[in-house]
Amino acid sequence: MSDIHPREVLICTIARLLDGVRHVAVGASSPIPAAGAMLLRALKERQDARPVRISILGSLEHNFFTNGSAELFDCAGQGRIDAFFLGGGQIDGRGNVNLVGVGDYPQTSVRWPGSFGAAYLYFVVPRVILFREEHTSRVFVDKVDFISAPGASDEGVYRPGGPYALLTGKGLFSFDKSRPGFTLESTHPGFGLADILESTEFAFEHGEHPATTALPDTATLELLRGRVLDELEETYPEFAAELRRATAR
Amino acid sequence: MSDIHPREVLICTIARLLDGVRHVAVGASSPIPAAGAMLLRALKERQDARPVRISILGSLEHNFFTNGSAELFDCAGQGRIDAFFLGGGQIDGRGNVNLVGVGDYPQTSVRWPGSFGAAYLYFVVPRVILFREEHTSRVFVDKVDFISAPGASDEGVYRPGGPYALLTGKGLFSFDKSRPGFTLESTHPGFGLADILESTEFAFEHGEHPATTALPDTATLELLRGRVLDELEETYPEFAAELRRATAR
Amino acid sequence: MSGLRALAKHIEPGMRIALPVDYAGVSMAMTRPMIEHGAGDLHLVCVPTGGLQVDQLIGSGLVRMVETSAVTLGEAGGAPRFNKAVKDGAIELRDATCPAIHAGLMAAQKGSPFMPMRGLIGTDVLRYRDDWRVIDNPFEPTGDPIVLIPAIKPDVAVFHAPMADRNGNVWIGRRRELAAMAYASKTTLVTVERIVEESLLRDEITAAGVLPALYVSEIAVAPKGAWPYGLWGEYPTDTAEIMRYAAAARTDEGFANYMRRSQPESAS
Amino acid sequence: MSGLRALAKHIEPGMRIALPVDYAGVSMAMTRPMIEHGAGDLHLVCVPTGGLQVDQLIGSGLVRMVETSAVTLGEAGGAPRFNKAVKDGAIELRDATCPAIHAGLMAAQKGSPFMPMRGLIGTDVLRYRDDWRVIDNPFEPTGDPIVLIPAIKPDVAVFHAPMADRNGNVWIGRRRELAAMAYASKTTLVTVERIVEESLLRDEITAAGVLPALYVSEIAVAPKGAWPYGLWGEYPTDTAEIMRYAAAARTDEGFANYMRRSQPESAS
Repeated sequence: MSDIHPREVLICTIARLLDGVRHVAVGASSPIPAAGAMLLRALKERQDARPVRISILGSLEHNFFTNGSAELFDCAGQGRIDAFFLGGGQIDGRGNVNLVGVGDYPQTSVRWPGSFGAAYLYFVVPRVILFREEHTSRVFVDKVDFISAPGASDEGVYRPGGPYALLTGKGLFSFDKSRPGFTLESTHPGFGLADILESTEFAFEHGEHPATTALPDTATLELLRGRVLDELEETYPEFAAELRRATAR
Repeated sequence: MSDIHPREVLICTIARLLDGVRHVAVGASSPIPAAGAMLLRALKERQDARPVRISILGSLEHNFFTNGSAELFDCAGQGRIDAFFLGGGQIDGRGNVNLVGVGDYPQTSVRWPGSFGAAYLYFVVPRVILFREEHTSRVFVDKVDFISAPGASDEGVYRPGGPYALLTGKGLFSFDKSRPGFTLESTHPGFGLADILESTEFAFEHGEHPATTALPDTATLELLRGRVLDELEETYPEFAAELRRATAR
Repeated sequence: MSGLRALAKHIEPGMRIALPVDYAGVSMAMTRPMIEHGAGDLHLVCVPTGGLQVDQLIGSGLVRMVETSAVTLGEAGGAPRFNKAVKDGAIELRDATCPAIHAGLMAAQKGSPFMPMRGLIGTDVLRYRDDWRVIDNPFEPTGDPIVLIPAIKPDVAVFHAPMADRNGNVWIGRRRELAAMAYASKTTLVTVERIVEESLLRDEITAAGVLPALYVSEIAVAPKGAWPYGLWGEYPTDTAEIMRYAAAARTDEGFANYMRRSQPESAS
Repeated sequence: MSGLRALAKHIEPGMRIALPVDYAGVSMAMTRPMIEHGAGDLHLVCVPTGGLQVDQLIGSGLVRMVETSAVTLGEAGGAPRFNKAVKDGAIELRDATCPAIHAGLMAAQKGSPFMPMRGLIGTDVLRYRDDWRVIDNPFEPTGDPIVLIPAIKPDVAVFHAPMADRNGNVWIGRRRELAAMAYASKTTLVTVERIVEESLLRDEITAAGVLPALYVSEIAVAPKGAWPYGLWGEYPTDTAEIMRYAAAARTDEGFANYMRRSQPESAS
């Protein structure tokens, strides 16, 4: 088999972060989170463990919902969604996420699409995985310009959910809601602490020599390159084909 | 044609009370209100006037709803239902309706089914027609034992709807919400003011010589005995057959 | 797929059980298994009214509280065991009005603690509900009282539907109160007329009427499982049988005899 | 049945217009008739997000305010006319979050002045919405802040669906946000792929996916009426065309050229 592709590291890390969930929802245009969820489902099936349910928004094939676009939020409010993914144009060290824009609201100089469901789902889904492949100080800022959803809430605020981890193209962080803040858990192959410090504006905790992100074993990799990419193809044909090409060498 | 049947008077009176509505909802087991609504619809069709929509609860044929049993109430809340019918184990002179029971709640000595949707619909449907064929002082009491729904509300209470008329087997009353109270408008053939006074516990306004309830003309009666009974048969076969027998002599 | 007895085992003493209205798909097939299972002290939530099943569960002594907008046998008249239990003070009552039951379930569906509702002000329905609240609508500068209905979160919902597929998706058609019950409930037990082989979600036409497996805990097949109630598009109500019950259940002995003798057609 | 122009005439300057999300049935066929009709100063409500249609209406100068959870062209990137209008301060924004839009429509559906909603506390979404309120949940003895979303009552809802029958019933399948929009709106304008002869309510299987005629003001036939968006069960999204738009609409001239030249397939 060829070397492990950086995106395969991300997909396998996501599968690990999702371990134990019964139902994970994946937003539209999120091939890596979708692949991670599909990998976990395949692994659980192989172990004959409790099955994992995946809802992929905007996919007909993986759309279990029959009550319109409100159902995802209802379902989350009922506690039936264990994990979800959030990105962000900006993410700061308190876990605040900005999906709206750069500069002074409302007349932001850069405008992103908007907050979507983040201002709700971040509060009620227990295991929200922040995922952003681009790891630059433009994204990981000291303080977001607009809080689409806060990483932590004051005491007394209904908040069963929140950030669980932050996964980027360079490393993996855990979130401590008591501070609140991030701790660097590991760096991906090819990156070290210095790379992370340089490309992260916000402060975070870290050991002196952070571990390298765990890599998948051969069996897991085979599952990913076989069944999971086949499944993924349905919803993300271009992404699946590209990853196939990149790992076929 | 045979003489006008007392129930035909009721049906024709209901059609008259409904004049001008776009959408009337009829509860389950209410053949006379349903027939009145169907008669109005037929009359409007004959005049080429704006069509009348009828929703009959519990009927598959006349069920326009596709969102479960909540839809009727949503529809009323949206202002899309112009008229509805309410009965009552007890009805008092302030238009209060009791659908729960006789005696001290909760351990009532006589228990009726319950308030159904009355505690909502009476508030939001503009033209609620109180209809109870049995006209006795047992039904038309001075003060109901339990207010399932009040005839009038204090100022400041959201109350676009309320009672419009009270139709019984003996007469027709209008409702004045400023007092609040009923006024006898007419008595049906065979009944006079004395009959009404004797069988009504609550006080009501009335002229010295109340009119007789208007009777349908021949054309209306033909429409009722023909097309309307045909339509009614689908939902209320026994009622339709009985009325047909009674008017066929 | 499971058997009716396996379904009944989900019900524990003291639980809050949601049951649908007459015409929406009552799982009458589950009534006897529930009675035989014997978990009592139940808090029934009728969505939004109750009938034969509620009356039989009350008559069998399993019910502590009934939360409902009405209990009736329809054309067959009042519900005799319910009426007697009320008169005897044998059950607690939470008299409601249909849209308030729907509002409570909707609050649970939305993960909200309550839903506001118009109407109700000045009724004795509201007066006797100390679990409801009245606030002033904060969007109106002058006083505008409005009732808040707290979320109704049943432990178990039980209903009957025409069909389910092998993945556990249940076809409920336009009886969306069944979905509302399932969304709001921790556990949902469903009996169906039949299991179909093709996925009900695969075809958009059938998918429109599906309660997804995500909300369904267990399914059992029970042909004519709503009998003597009807099931839309399947079979009509057996009014004569309900009349027979109504007459029999007027007395304790008559009720006991009826429950001993009369069995659903499919089981006889 | 009516023509597209007749539908557009329902729209008057200053109205609040509800439009569905990309994948739920956008009536792209109505975009040009709306622009030609010219009623401006519109307040768009995206249910719950907007895309191509919203961008084109903004680009055509018809929009005063956008109430939305997002505006995006999906894979084709940001919505260029929207982004420019935001930068120029040419439109007012009511940034929301998806379930808040749904909550506002649900309040209108229920005839309630507001709906409560979890989340939102501490967000800038809430901070900039002075039309929302925060109260203490009256069911909790200790402080428990919760947001109330006021009813959203659009003047007009516009969407596209696969089919309607001669009675005006529209089949929306499981895209129930379309029903929510119609329930909440005074006027509902629908374009469909085709008219079917049999009643959609007659058969319980199709009835489950029907928006009843009661909520539908006018219907026009527009084959491929969602193009370049797709329509579930009918045709896929024409991503290349949306990409073409995204590239063209980066400049004022490019947008004007695109709108002049590019026409829906069915009209070309």
